[in-house]
Amino acid sequence: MSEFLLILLGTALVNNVVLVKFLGLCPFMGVSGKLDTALGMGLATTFVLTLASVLSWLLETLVLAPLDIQFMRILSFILVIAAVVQFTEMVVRKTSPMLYQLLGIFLPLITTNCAVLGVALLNVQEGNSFMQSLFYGMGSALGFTLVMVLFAGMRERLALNNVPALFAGAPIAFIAAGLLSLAFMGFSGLPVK
Amino acid sequence: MNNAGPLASPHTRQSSSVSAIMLQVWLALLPASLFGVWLYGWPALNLLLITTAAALAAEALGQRLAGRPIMPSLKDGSALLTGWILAMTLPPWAPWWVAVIGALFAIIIGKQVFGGLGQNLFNPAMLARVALLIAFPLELTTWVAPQPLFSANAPGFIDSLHITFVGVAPLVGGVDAISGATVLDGIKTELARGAELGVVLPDYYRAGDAMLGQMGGSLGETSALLLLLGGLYLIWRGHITWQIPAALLGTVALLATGFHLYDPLRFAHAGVHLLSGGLMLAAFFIATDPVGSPASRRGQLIFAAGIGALVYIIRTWGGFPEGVAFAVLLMNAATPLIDHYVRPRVYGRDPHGKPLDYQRGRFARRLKKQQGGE
Amino acid sequence: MIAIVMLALLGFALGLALGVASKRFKVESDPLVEEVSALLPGTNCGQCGFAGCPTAAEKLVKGEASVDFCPPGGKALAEALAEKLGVDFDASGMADGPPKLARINEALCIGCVKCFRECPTDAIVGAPKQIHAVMWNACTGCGKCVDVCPTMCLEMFVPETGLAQWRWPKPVESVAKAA
Amino acid sequence: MKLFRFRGGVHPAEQKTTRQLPIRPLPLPTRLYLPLQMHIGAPAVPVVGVGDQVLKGQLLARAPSAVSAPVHASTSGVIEAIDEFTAPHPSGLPVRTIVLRSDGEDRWSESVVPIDPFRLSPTEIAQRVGEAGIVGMGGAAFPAAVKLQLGDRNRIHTLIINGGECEPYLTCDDRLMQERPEAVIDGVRLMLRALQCQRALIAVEANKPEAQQALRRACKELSEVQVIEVPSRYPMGSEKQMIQTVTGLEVPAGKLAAEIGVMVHNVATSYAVYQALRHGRPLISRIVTVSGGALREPTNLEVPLGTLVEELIKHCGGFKETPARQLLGGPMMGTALPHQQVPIVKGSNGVLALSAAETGLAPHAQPCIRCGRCAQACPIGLLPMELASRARHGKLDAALDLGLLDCIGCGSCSYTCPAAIPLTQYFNFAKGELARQREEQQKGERTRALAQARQLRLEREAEAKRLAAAKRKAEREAKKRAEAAAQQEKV
Repeated sequence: MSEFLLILLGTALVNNVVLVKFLGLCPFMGVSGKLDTALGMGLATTFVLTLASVLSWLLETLVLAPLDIQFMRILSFILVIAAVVQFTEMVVRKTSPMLYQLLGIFLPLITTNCAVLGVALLNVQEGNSFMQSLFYGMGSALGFTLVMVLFAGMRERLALNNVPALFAGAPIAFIAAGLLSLAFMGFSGLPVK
Repeated sequence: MNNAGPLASPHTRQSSSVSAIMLQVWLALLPASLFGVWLYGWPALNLLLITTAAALAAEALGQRLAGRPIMPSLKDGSALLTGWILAMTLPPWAPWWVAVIGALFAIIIGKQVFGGLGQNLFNPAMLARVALLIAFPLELTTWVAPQPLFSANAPGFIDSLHITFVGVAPLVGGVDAISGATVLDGIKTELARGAELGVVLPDYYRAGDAMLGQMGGSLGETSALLLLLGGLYLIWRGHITWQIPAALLGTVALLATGFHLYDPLRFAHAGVHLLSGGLMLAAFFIATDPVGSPASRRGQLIFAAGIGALVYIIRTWGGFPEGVAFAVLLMNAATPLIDHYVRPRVYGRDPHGKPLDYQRGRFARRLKKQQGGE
Repeated sequence: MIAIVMLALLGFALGLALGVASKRFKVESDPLVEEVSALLPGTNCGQCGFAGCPTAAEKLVKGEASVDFCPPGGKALAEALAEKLGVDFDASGMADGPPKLARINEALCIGCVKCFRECPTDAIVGAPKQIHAVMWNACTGCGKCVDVCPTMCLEMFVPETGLAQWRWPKPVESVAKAA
Repeated sequence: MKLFRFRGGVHPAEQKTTRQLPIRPLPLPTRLYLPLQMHIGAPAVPVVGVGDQVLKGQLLARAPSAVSAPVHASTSGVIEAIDEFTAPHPSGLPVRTIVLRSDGEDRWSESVVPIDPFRLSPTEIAQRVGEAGIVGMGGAAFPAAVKLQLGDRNRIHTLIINGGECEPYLTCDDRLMQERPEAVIDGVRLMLRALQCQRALIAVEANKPEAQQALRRACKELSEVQVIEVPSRYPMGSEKQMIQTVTGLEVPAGKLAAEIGVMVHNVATSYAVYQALRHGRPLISRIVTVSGGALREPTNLEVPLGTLVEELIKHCGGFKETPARQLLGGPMMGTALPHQQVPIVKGSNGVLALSAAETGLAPHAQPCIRCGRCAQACPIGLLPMELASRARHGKLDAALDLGLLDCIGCGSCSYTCPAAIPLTQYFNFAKGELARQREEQQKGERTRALAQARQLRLEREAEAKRLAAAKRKAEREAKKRAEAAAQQEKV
């Protein structure tokens, strides 16, 4: 059990997908303007990421490896991810039209969120077991959500600032993200996977 | 009376100003910093002055580039305080360029680009501290053993200029003679070597010295006692709230005691954690910086407890011997969230913001009592 | 060969799953259109160039119209729409002129009833060959009547601020000038 | 009696230098300016014309609706004009005002005084209070009769008489309690009768021991009236904070105090009720504290309503120095006056001329450092700095979410702000902006309804036209058919 907890903590904090691995920056910058939206995006991505890492693990171990067609990995993983995203989109659209509208183009773009594919591939690379993959995916996704929400809070505060014209908008957001990444370096060296 | 528009009430004001508050904080810091200067000699004074001057220069530059007035922002004392606190967290014999780069980073990146005073998300001094630690790990971890001013081994004033502007190495006696490790450094190294804590701890930690600050460490971080006094003064004058220091120190003490009881050989006791490193300075002077901390008292408790927990985690399991700066930055980042979710209860509303319901709860009981006419 | 078959099978399976899901999570109509059209003035005045407010609402939701499309709604509506649709919109550029009302110069009015027919809110009262009058509490200041009046007796004016309409101004941002 | 504490609050310097000075009458001025709106609600409607001779206490303007108050002549004389005149309002905008030229005789009109007002029914008492034009005299100026009638719908268990007077400088209520305690207590008993309430608590701040003593002496025979001492802390005199202090109850957001069985009236209101019911005298004068460091001889004056501020200041020896601010009301919530040609109205409890040193106002605001003093001072539990930053950026929804409408505008936050940020004005601005938006929204809804009505009308007309056309066509065809049939027959 503590192994899974460590995986969860490690992927969420120490090897945070966004701030340490620099994956999934597109939604990180794109939908972090508002807290509610960021939370919605985080949860949607959590769902996709967890499901996709499990499904891709199954695909890898049950299909690709036995048939010895691992060269098809990226292609088939993307197929799986795209399907999961489509599914998520339907669910979100049905359950929360407002969130659907707010997430806009970024919802289908989860497909191309490199964090999703990245985590699925890392799972294979590190030879994770089924449960490890599950927690690896979930931890990464939770880390993504955590950072999204933190950053959205920061940006809501930034929106009330008198940032110099030169830095207003995206530049200050990038600076803030960089500084947040600096802060996350404090977690480095924690003995987790 | 410069605006011609209608004048809103109130038409009177308590006499206080931002600069007065900054001055008070600076005064409270003074004993600990003077002690640091005495303990580590002239190079420490150089460092303090250079950092502060660089911070003021950076502030002026930033204000000018942003097209904002320069003098008022220099006078408010915030840049001075940022520079001062940064210097207090640096190794006392750090070279001049470390001080200057740190001050520039703190003021320009940490504060000015966010819009100046009150607008920064992160504590500027801690940002600079972390940035320096990552960029110049060697300079930032070269500690000196205490050599009080006018004592036998202490460098003279001229030597101090050499130390600050050229470097330590060519001095008589060499590096070894002056190097000293901080308590936390020592413990981390020894534990990594597989030593037992109970055996090695007395080599690094003596409670009395730690209390007074007679040990290696950052310029102004060592004297827990003087920092505590300064902090209590600020609480007494109402410039900081008791919630942040209490929750911060309390969390660290609680975690340290708990783990120490669990395994005394691997985990240092609470005294070590409280009296060493930058914890005292952070608890009273850095985490209490109002700009990066939550507005509500309950929020402040959460914020400070978060810092405490992170400090303990990073110190105990992390890659760095000291985690105060990281912990403060991480909780700075969480502050907008805390402010969003933790707010004081509004008059006439329940904690969720709904109008009070007099059907149940303590208000219903009070109403019944009043209706009874007491 | 195996690869192609596998990919085809995978695609088929996922497609099947999505097909089932799309049946399961079917969304009938876009509720957003209704919400947006509730925000619009509903006068169908046509100043935006669309055929009435409901059409405009649809175009807005599809992103074919900008949130500042509605002249009578002004800045307030643009901001409300931007909020509802979650688009970034800087309304500071929009002139937020004071609301205007129509006024009839009684000396010039010939009682032609043209304005009367045009008014989207029936704010102008009168009968043929009689001087018309504008009921200000119903006038939206759309200015359509001004365009049709043959004698140019209609004009738009800004009503005076009384004590009841007075509002506190935003404090002057009097940051000290360089001392 | 157990008291409760309200959160926050501030302790501004009391400056109550006039608390030992007896109330003196102000000599009758030659002209009185009586605005038709000295109260919250609809403006009064004049019942006299220009040139009319009126007697003191005569009705000049009646209340057109329930939430309104009539205006009476403060002295005898001639109506000189009914015109626009500067209102006692921060905007300095004019308002319809009756100008009364005094004839110097100060002759009362006849009035019917009940032999024993306690024989009157509660409704009759409330009605007479309304007819006397009495409004809340603590500054809010809400018609008192409206509140007294709430006793019908809600069971009021406690009537709190507000003798807090927490604003610095002001001592008019203090002097009233010291000099006329019997009249105040009598007014309280009448209000109890009107509300059918069994208990009245007169809450007086701890800094007015003489007033407490005087009131205690006056009510020691009465079991239903009790004088209690409350701590001196601003804003103790605010209705919500007073209720919280005395009963421990909080008025639920968006509700009236009466809904939790509490009602608060000011001591001066109580005195006015006494005057109206015992002597048949409408509200035509009030006690005003004239004070401030820039003033030569601060004092308490009993002033006929409609007197210009100028007269009061002249009577007090004019200025020692140029005042930094001239105010109507206290320094915390009072109204800054554009000039002295502004009349004293029913809610004016003070005229202050503050020196620059007293205001302590900084010329410029500094940036907010989020020090949290405002949040600490807020008696409501809001976060003023967060509210203000949202108001400044026009994020009204966010401000609303932070409790903008719960703000009572007491000014404690601005008072404590070390950066001298005009927080209260930001809230005033945001509240006004919100009101404007609401009005616009209402207008939009009205417009939509009108547009729909028009659409229906057009459809109806089109339908009618179509029917008429169809009918005509049918008739024509019938006629044709008939003709054709006739022709066929002919053939």
